[in-house]
Amino acid sequence: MAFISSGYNPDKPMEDRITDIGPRHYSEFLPPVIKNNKGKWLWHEILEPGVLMHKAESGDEVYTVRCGSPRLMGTETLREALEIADKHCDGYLRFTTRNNIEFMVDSKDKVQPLKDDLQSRKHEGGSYKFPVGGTGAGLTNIVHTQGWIHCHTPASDASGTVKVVMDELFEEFQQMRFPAQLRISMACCLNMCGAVHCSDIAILGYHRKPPIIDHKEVENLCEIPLAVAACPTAAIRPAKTTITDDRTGEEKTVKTVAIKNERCMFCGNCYTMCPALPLTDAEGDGLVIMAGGKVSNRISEPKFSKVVVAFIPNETPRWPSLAKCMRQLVDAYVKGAKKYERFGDWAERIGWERFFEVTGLEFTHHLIDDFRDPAYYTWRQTTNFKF
Amino acid sequence: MAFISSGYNPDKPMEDRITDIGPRHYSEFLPPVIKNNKGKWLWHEILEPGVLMHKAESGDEVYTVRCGSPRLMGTETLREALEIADKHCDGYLRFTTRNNIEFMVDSKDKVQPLKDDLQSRKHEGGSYKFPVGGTGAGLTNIVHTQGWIHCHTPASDASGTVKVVMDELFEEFQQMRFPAQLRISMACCLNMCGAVHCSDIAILGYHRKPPIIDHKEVENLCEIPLAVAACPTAAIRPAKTTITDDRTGEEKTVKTVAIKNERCMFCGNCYTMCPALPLTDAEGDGLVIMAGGKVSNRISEPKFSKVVVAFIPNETPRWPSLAKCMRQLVDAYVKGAKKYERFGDWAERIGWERFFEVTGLEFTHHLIDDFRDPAYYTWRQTTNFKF
Amino acid sequence: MPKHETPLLDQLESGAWPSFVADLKRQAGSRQQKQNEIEFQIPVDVVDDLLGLLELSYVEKEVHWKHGGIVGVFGYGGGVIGRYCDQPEKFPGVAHFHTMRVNQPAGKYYKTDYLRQLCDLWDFRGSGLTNMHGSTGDIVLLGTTTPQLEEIFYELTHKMDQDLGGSGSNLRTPAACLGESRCEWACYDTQELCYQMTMEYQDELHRPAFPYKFKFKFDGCPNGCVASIARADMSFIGTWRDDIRIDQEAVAAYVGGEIKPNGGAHAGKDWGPFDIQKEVIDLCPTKCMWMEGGKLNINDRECTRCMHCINVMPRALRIGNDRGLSILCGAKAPILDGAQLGSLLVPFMKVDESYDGVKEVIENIWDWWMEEGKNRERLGETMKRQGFQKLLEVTGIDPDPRHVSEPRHNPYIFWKEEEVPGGFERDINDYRSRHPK
Amino acid sequence: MPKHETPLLDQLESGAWPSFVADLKRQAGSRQQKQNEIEFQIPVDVVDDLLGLLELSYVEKEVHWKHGGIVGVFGYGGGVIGRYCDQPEKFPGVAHFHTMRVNQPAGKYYKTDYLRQLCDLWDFRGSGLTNMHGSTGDIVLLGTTTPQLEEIFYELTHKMDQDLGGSGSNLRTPAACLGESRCEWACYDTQELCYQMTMEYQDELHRPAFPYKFKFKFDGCPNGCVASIARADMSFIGTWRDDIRIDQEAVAAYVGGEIKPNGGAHAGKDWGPFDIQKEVIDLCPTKCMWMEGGKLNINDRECTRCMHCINVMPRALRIGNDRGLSILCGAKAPILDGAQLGSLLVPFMKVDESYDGVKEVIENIWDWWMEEGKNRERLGETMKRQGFQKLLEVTGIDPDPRHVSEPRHNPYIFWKEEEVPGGFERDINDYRSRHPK
Repeated sequence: MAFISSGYNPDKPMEDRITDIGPRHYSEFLPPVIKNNKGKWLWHEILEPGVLMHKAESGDEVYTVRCGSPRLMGTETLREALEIADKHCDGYLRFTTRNNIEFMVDSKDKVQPLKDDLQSRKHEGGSYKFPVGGTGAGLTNIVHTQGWIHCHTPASDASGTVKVVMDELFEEFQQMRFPAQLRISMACCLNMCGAVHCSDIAILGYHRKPPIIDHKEVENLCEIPLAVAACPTAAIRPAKTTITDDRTGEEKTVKTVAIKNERCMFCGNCYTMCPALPLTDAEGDGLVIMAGGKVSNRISEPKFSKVVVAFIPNETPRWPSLAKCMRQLVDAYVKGAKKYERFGDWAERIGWERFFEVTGLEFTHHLIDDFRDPAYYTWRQTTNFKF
Repeated sequence: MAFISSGYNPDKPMEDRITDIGPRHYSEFLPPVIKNNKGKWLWHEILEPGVLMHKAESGDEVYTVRCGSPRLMGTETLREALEIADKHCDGYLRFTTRNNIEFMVDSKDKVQPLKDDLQSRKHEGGSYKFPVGGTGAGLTNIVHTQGWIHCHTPASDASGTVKVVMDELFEEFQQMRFPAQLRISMACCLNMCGAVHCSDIAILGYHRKPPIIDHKEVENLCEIPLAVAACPTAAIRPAKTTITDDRTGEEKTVKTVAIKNERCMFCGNCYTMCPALPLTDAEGDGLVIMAGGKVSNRISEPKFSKVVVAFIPNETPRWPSLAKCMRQLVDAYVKGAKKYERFGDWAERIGWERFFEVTGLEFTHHLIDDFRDPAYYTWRQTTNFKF
Repeated sequence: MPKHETPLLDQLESGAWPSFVADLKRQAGSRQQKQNEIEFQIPVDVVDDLLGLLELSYVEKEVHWKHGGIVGVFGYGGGVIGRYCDQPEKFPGVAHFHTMRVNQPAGKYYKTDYLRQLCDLWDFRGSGLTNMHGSTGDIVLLGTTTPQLEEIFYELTHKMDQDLGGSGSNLRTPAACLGESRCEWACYDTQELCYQMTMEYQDELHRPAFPYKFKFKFDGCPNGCVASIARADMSFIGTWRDDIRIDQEAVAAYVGGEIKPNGGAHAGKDWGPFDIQKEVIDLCPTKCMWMEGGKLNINDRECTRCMHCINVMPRALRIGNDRGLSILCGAKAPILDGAQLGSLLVPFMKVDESYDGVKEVIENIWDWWMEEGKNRERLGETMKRQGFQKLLEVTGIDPDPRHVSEPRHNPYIFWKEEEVPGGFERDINDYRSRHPK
Repeated sequence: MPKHETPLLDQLESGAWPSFVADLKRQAGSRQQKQNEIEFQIPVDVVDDLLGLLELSYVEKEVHWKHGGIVGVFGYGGGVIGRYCDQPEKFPGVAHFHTMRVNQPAGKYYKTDYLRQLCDLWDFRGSGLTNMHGSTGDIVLLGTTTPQLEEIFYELTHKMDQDLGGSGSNLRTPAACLGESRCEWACYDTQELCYQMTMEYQDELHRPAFPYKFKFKFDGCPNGCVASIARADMSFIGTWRDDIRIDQEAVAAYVGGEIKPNGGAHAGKDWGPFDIQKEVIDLCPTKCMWMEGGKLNINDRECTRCMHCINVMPRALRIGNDRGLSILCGAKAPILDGAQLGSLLVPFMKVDESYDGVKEVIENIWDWWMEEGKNRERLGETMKRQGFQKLLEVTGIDPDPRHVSEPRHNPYIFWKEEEVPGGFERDINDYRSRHPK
């Protein structure tokens, strides 16, 4: 393949350079019915799973058909979505924060053909390309991170785990029979690019072994003081050790670090600062399940998800234990929660002792907080409990 | 005065020595009606303020008349109480955890004479000796510590502040017109012998100046490492300084400590370990008011009192600002709370923004938690607030 | 004629509440009066000087007591608090002013002859001033001199069959609510357990061997009248695990206004007619109650035994029959590391007469805390520093969701090497065989 | 015929949910197919090799990407994430596999011609793989080589009038909910404020000058659809301070069952007839609503605007007219010091077209954080370390009970010397004149 220049001249990088122009202004991309009624919407209704109608003061209506996407999408699939938008929506579409695609039309009669078109498109293996759903008191798309596809610190795959969970719960994406919306999120390590810590259910990639120290490389690849400072539990200290030089065979003393394994909680922050401290390990890595968080201020205040399963191994390719656990969580919630009750509000109402009973999950010592001073506030300081 | 021996022989301390015999067994002291019905009580009723009736399965009834005491009591007053017990109660009486005295009789007709007798007794200055009250949805006695009477670390007086507050609210001790019981407690320093941190209202003696370092004495009076270790904020470090010897006038270098004033939060723990670091100061010392705590598990869980007034000066002898503040707190509570609602439950229901409005107290930066990691959990992480 | 002018303190004689100043003056006067009758073993004017010293504090707004020196009785490390005045020349009567703690009988019931004997002893060998009682629970005898300490102890033990309480880094004098003696809600015999544990651990109470103070308190029910959950290193709080006993006739009587709610506690104000829905059912924290056909129903399985309904209708609702106690650990005041409420360790335990179950928990905790606790570290602080898991480990108690108000929200789990397949030791060359640099 | 066998990944092609494996294979096939049409500027088999590499991870259960080196476009310190495979011999197509972040338009609306242009560019100069969108909000272009970075940037800016987003210790690409464009609950124009702040702080977005990453997110109302309160260092959340507008006829229609509650969100299950008492009034967290004479009443003064009633009855209840926003600070994920939700700093602020009020708060916070923040310390951590008081001080905002969920329960107040009469310096000799040793 021959290099084809865009016009950029590497010898004169500043020539014609355009910088700091920011994004395109959103108003260029608003469908006319949206643009005309901006700030003048009266109310909305979900007509059926995946289909919303918004009513404007002007009397205008916009119908939105929402469908799922795997987030990781090639241009082929994206172009197919664009075709659909051209065919049905005058060339407009939008994406949601949770990686759904929304196709909007300005009259009701355009909804069914659009919906039929979307639902009809499938990959060869049988999966939908654009499943309609993700609205109301149901399951919407799982937000997630990169996982083994593109990240250097993941403890699990993101796309794979999400696919498995969405397959398991797929019906719920196209239904609205939950007590309230259920937001599942997946992050492939504690860095949580996806900030999953306030989700109804969070799936979190998670290491369980302290870093391997690549003594030969620490000095070359890392600033040792930064690696030491990176540890939130002060488990790392500077050290020296003797290694055998690969080429010469000679013994030499090198600067490196030492790690107190019993103080390590596997956050991987040292690895972020120092590539000579890899954590990944087939047996050590896996998933934590957290539950009961939310970001909305509705009825109760936003809250963090709590760790309810300390470890699920990376059972590639279809993570059956993960799928089973998600099913247990969702079934218990659907069975027990009241209308409008979010997952965490339900768990708190019935009490965590009841939560572990009805979900069938095991309560282990790992679930008791022991991280710093605030841990105390999660212990039970009352005699009020259920037998 | 001549020394009169008890029989103890200081030269032979082990001779006839009796140790580790513990307290007298409580059963020796139970009035017959109590002893006979122990573990067989059916129910109770407060007949009027200060008077309780307990009904036993046997049909027996015991009538209790409760009255206040200043806790600090001479044998003269105590003997007067014993006389009353002999006269009305067959020689039995008891004390409550909150320093009330309880006189019990076994039939209803004995109540009124007992009550009249108690109420009739006054000190020359006009104060009651045995005011009847302290029951039900009213104010009961204030538990407190020693203060200037007997403690070496107090930041205020206990007996005096309590007297002033009980005078201000005296009517409520003899009434039951509060939404729920109101437990006020007083501790004369942060050591809180009285553990006031879970009271409806807590009055807390409180220093505001770092210790004075008596360089001449540190080395003599203190183990410097213990003083250093005593500081919860690591504000103290070992140091050396030059002093002039009182007798010889010579300069000499002594071991002492240095204190980072900006890290000191005046807890006085160093003084407890090292008498050469006194904190007490007329302008610095005073009171903190905390509110909204409780120990009962009823309806809501036990909870800590919160700091609602950062400082009230030691206005001896009658602390008018303290009395005014207590009045504001109690009036707002009585006006706003629902039946059965404890002080803290009320404050939480209306919201702290409303609490400061209806009490007329000022919200200052001192009331925002900044002590260690858990402080974060007391900031407001929601958009749910009242204007 | 008082020895010292006390114009500030005098202002505390007025007002309705019992005046401690009036009390002190009465006591001072009585000592002056009786000085020819009684051969007082400490200065006659001890109380006068106390008033003078206190007046000085009211003027200067500063305390005038020095750090106590180490005083006590032979063989004991607790029970006496040394106290010295920093103005002994001006106030010689309180130059020494030590406190003695006398271990109160559980429930604080007394016969007058016992207390009169104590008064006689204390008038004779001390200031005559007392606290009935101190915060921890003891009878506090306030103010005597060093030479009197052994004498008082001798008389207490020989004549009154009565021991001192605890102070310092000891087990502190245990205290109990009045329990079964006069309360229908006591779920176990608090007085007896308090007495038994006090006797069992006399050595710990009198001879400091702990990192810091340690408190037991015994509450008969979750109302917590002795405040154990706020201030005891180990709180024993009564509870039950079967059903609340309902007397439907009495329920009807409450509903019909025949019985005053809450034992008459709200009688001083007109709160309107009793509304069982509003005042009981709607306030139930677990919403496990409802009325049906004029009858009150409780789903006891969902009840957390907060006591509200029972408190409101004591004649209709009674605690269950299968009773026992919960054990909570670690409560303490703010010094040093911040305040703690007790954390639930044992959700339920039956109390049998051997007390073996209770003692096992206590001793396992002590073994650990005495080994691991730092100087002046309360149990709660050791728990915070080493983690609740450690407390479970040393007591052999299985983790249970009842141990938490909520599971951890941070995923920072400290896995142990033996829990992770393959362990923690890995070979960098093996790793590099799959992941070249 | 695929380049690599992927038996494990193949198992992810079945199932109803859109298969990313199917998508990758489709993309791989398309590149093979079009290699004669398009002069791909990065390896044709980039996606094949990605599949092969991912299969290896599925077999070994370990990641095969190395730490990214520092790559980027001239003059920018963000927008590109370097990524290299640790098995470049086996999978040369992904030896380089850098990501580019393209700053999405606010609200994520698009015209197809724009996206098609982007597809063309990315097919030509990259892998053709995207995330629509990344977690922060950007369009993520996944996988290209170092030589292509400047070319892509040149084409983006010159042909598409489109800039890159942020990464590293920069302002990260701001994101907004769709706001007024299609939501009746937007209390301010989230898209416009997002755009304006993005433009105002282009320098901060592209040139790292911060201790660590910094995120703005703009939510139109307390429902928080863009989750700002959980993940933005500064969250701008719409609210109002006057009364909820009530249409009593519509209330009656809800009560009468003519309109489905909650916008029809619960239509998939029979929850029984709508009960306004149970579903709205009883669930109100402040209990400030009641029915009277068939009309719904709200004591708006006690309302905390949680949105529940409005969510349930969007045709009857509408947000107030006096609108603005709250600002919360410090939200972040667990790394490093534990997760935080945003803490309320500005309860209410009107949004005017100068945006001066918003900018003043932002810049005061940045000035402080850039001065005091440690390396890799998020704003929330600096707040925790220096205290909320410090945040008030640097922003000149008065303390307000709305800043706390509750006042401190520890009495450990750090008084400043200037707040205490007489200051901190005292003379020991003066002290000893009152308190002899």
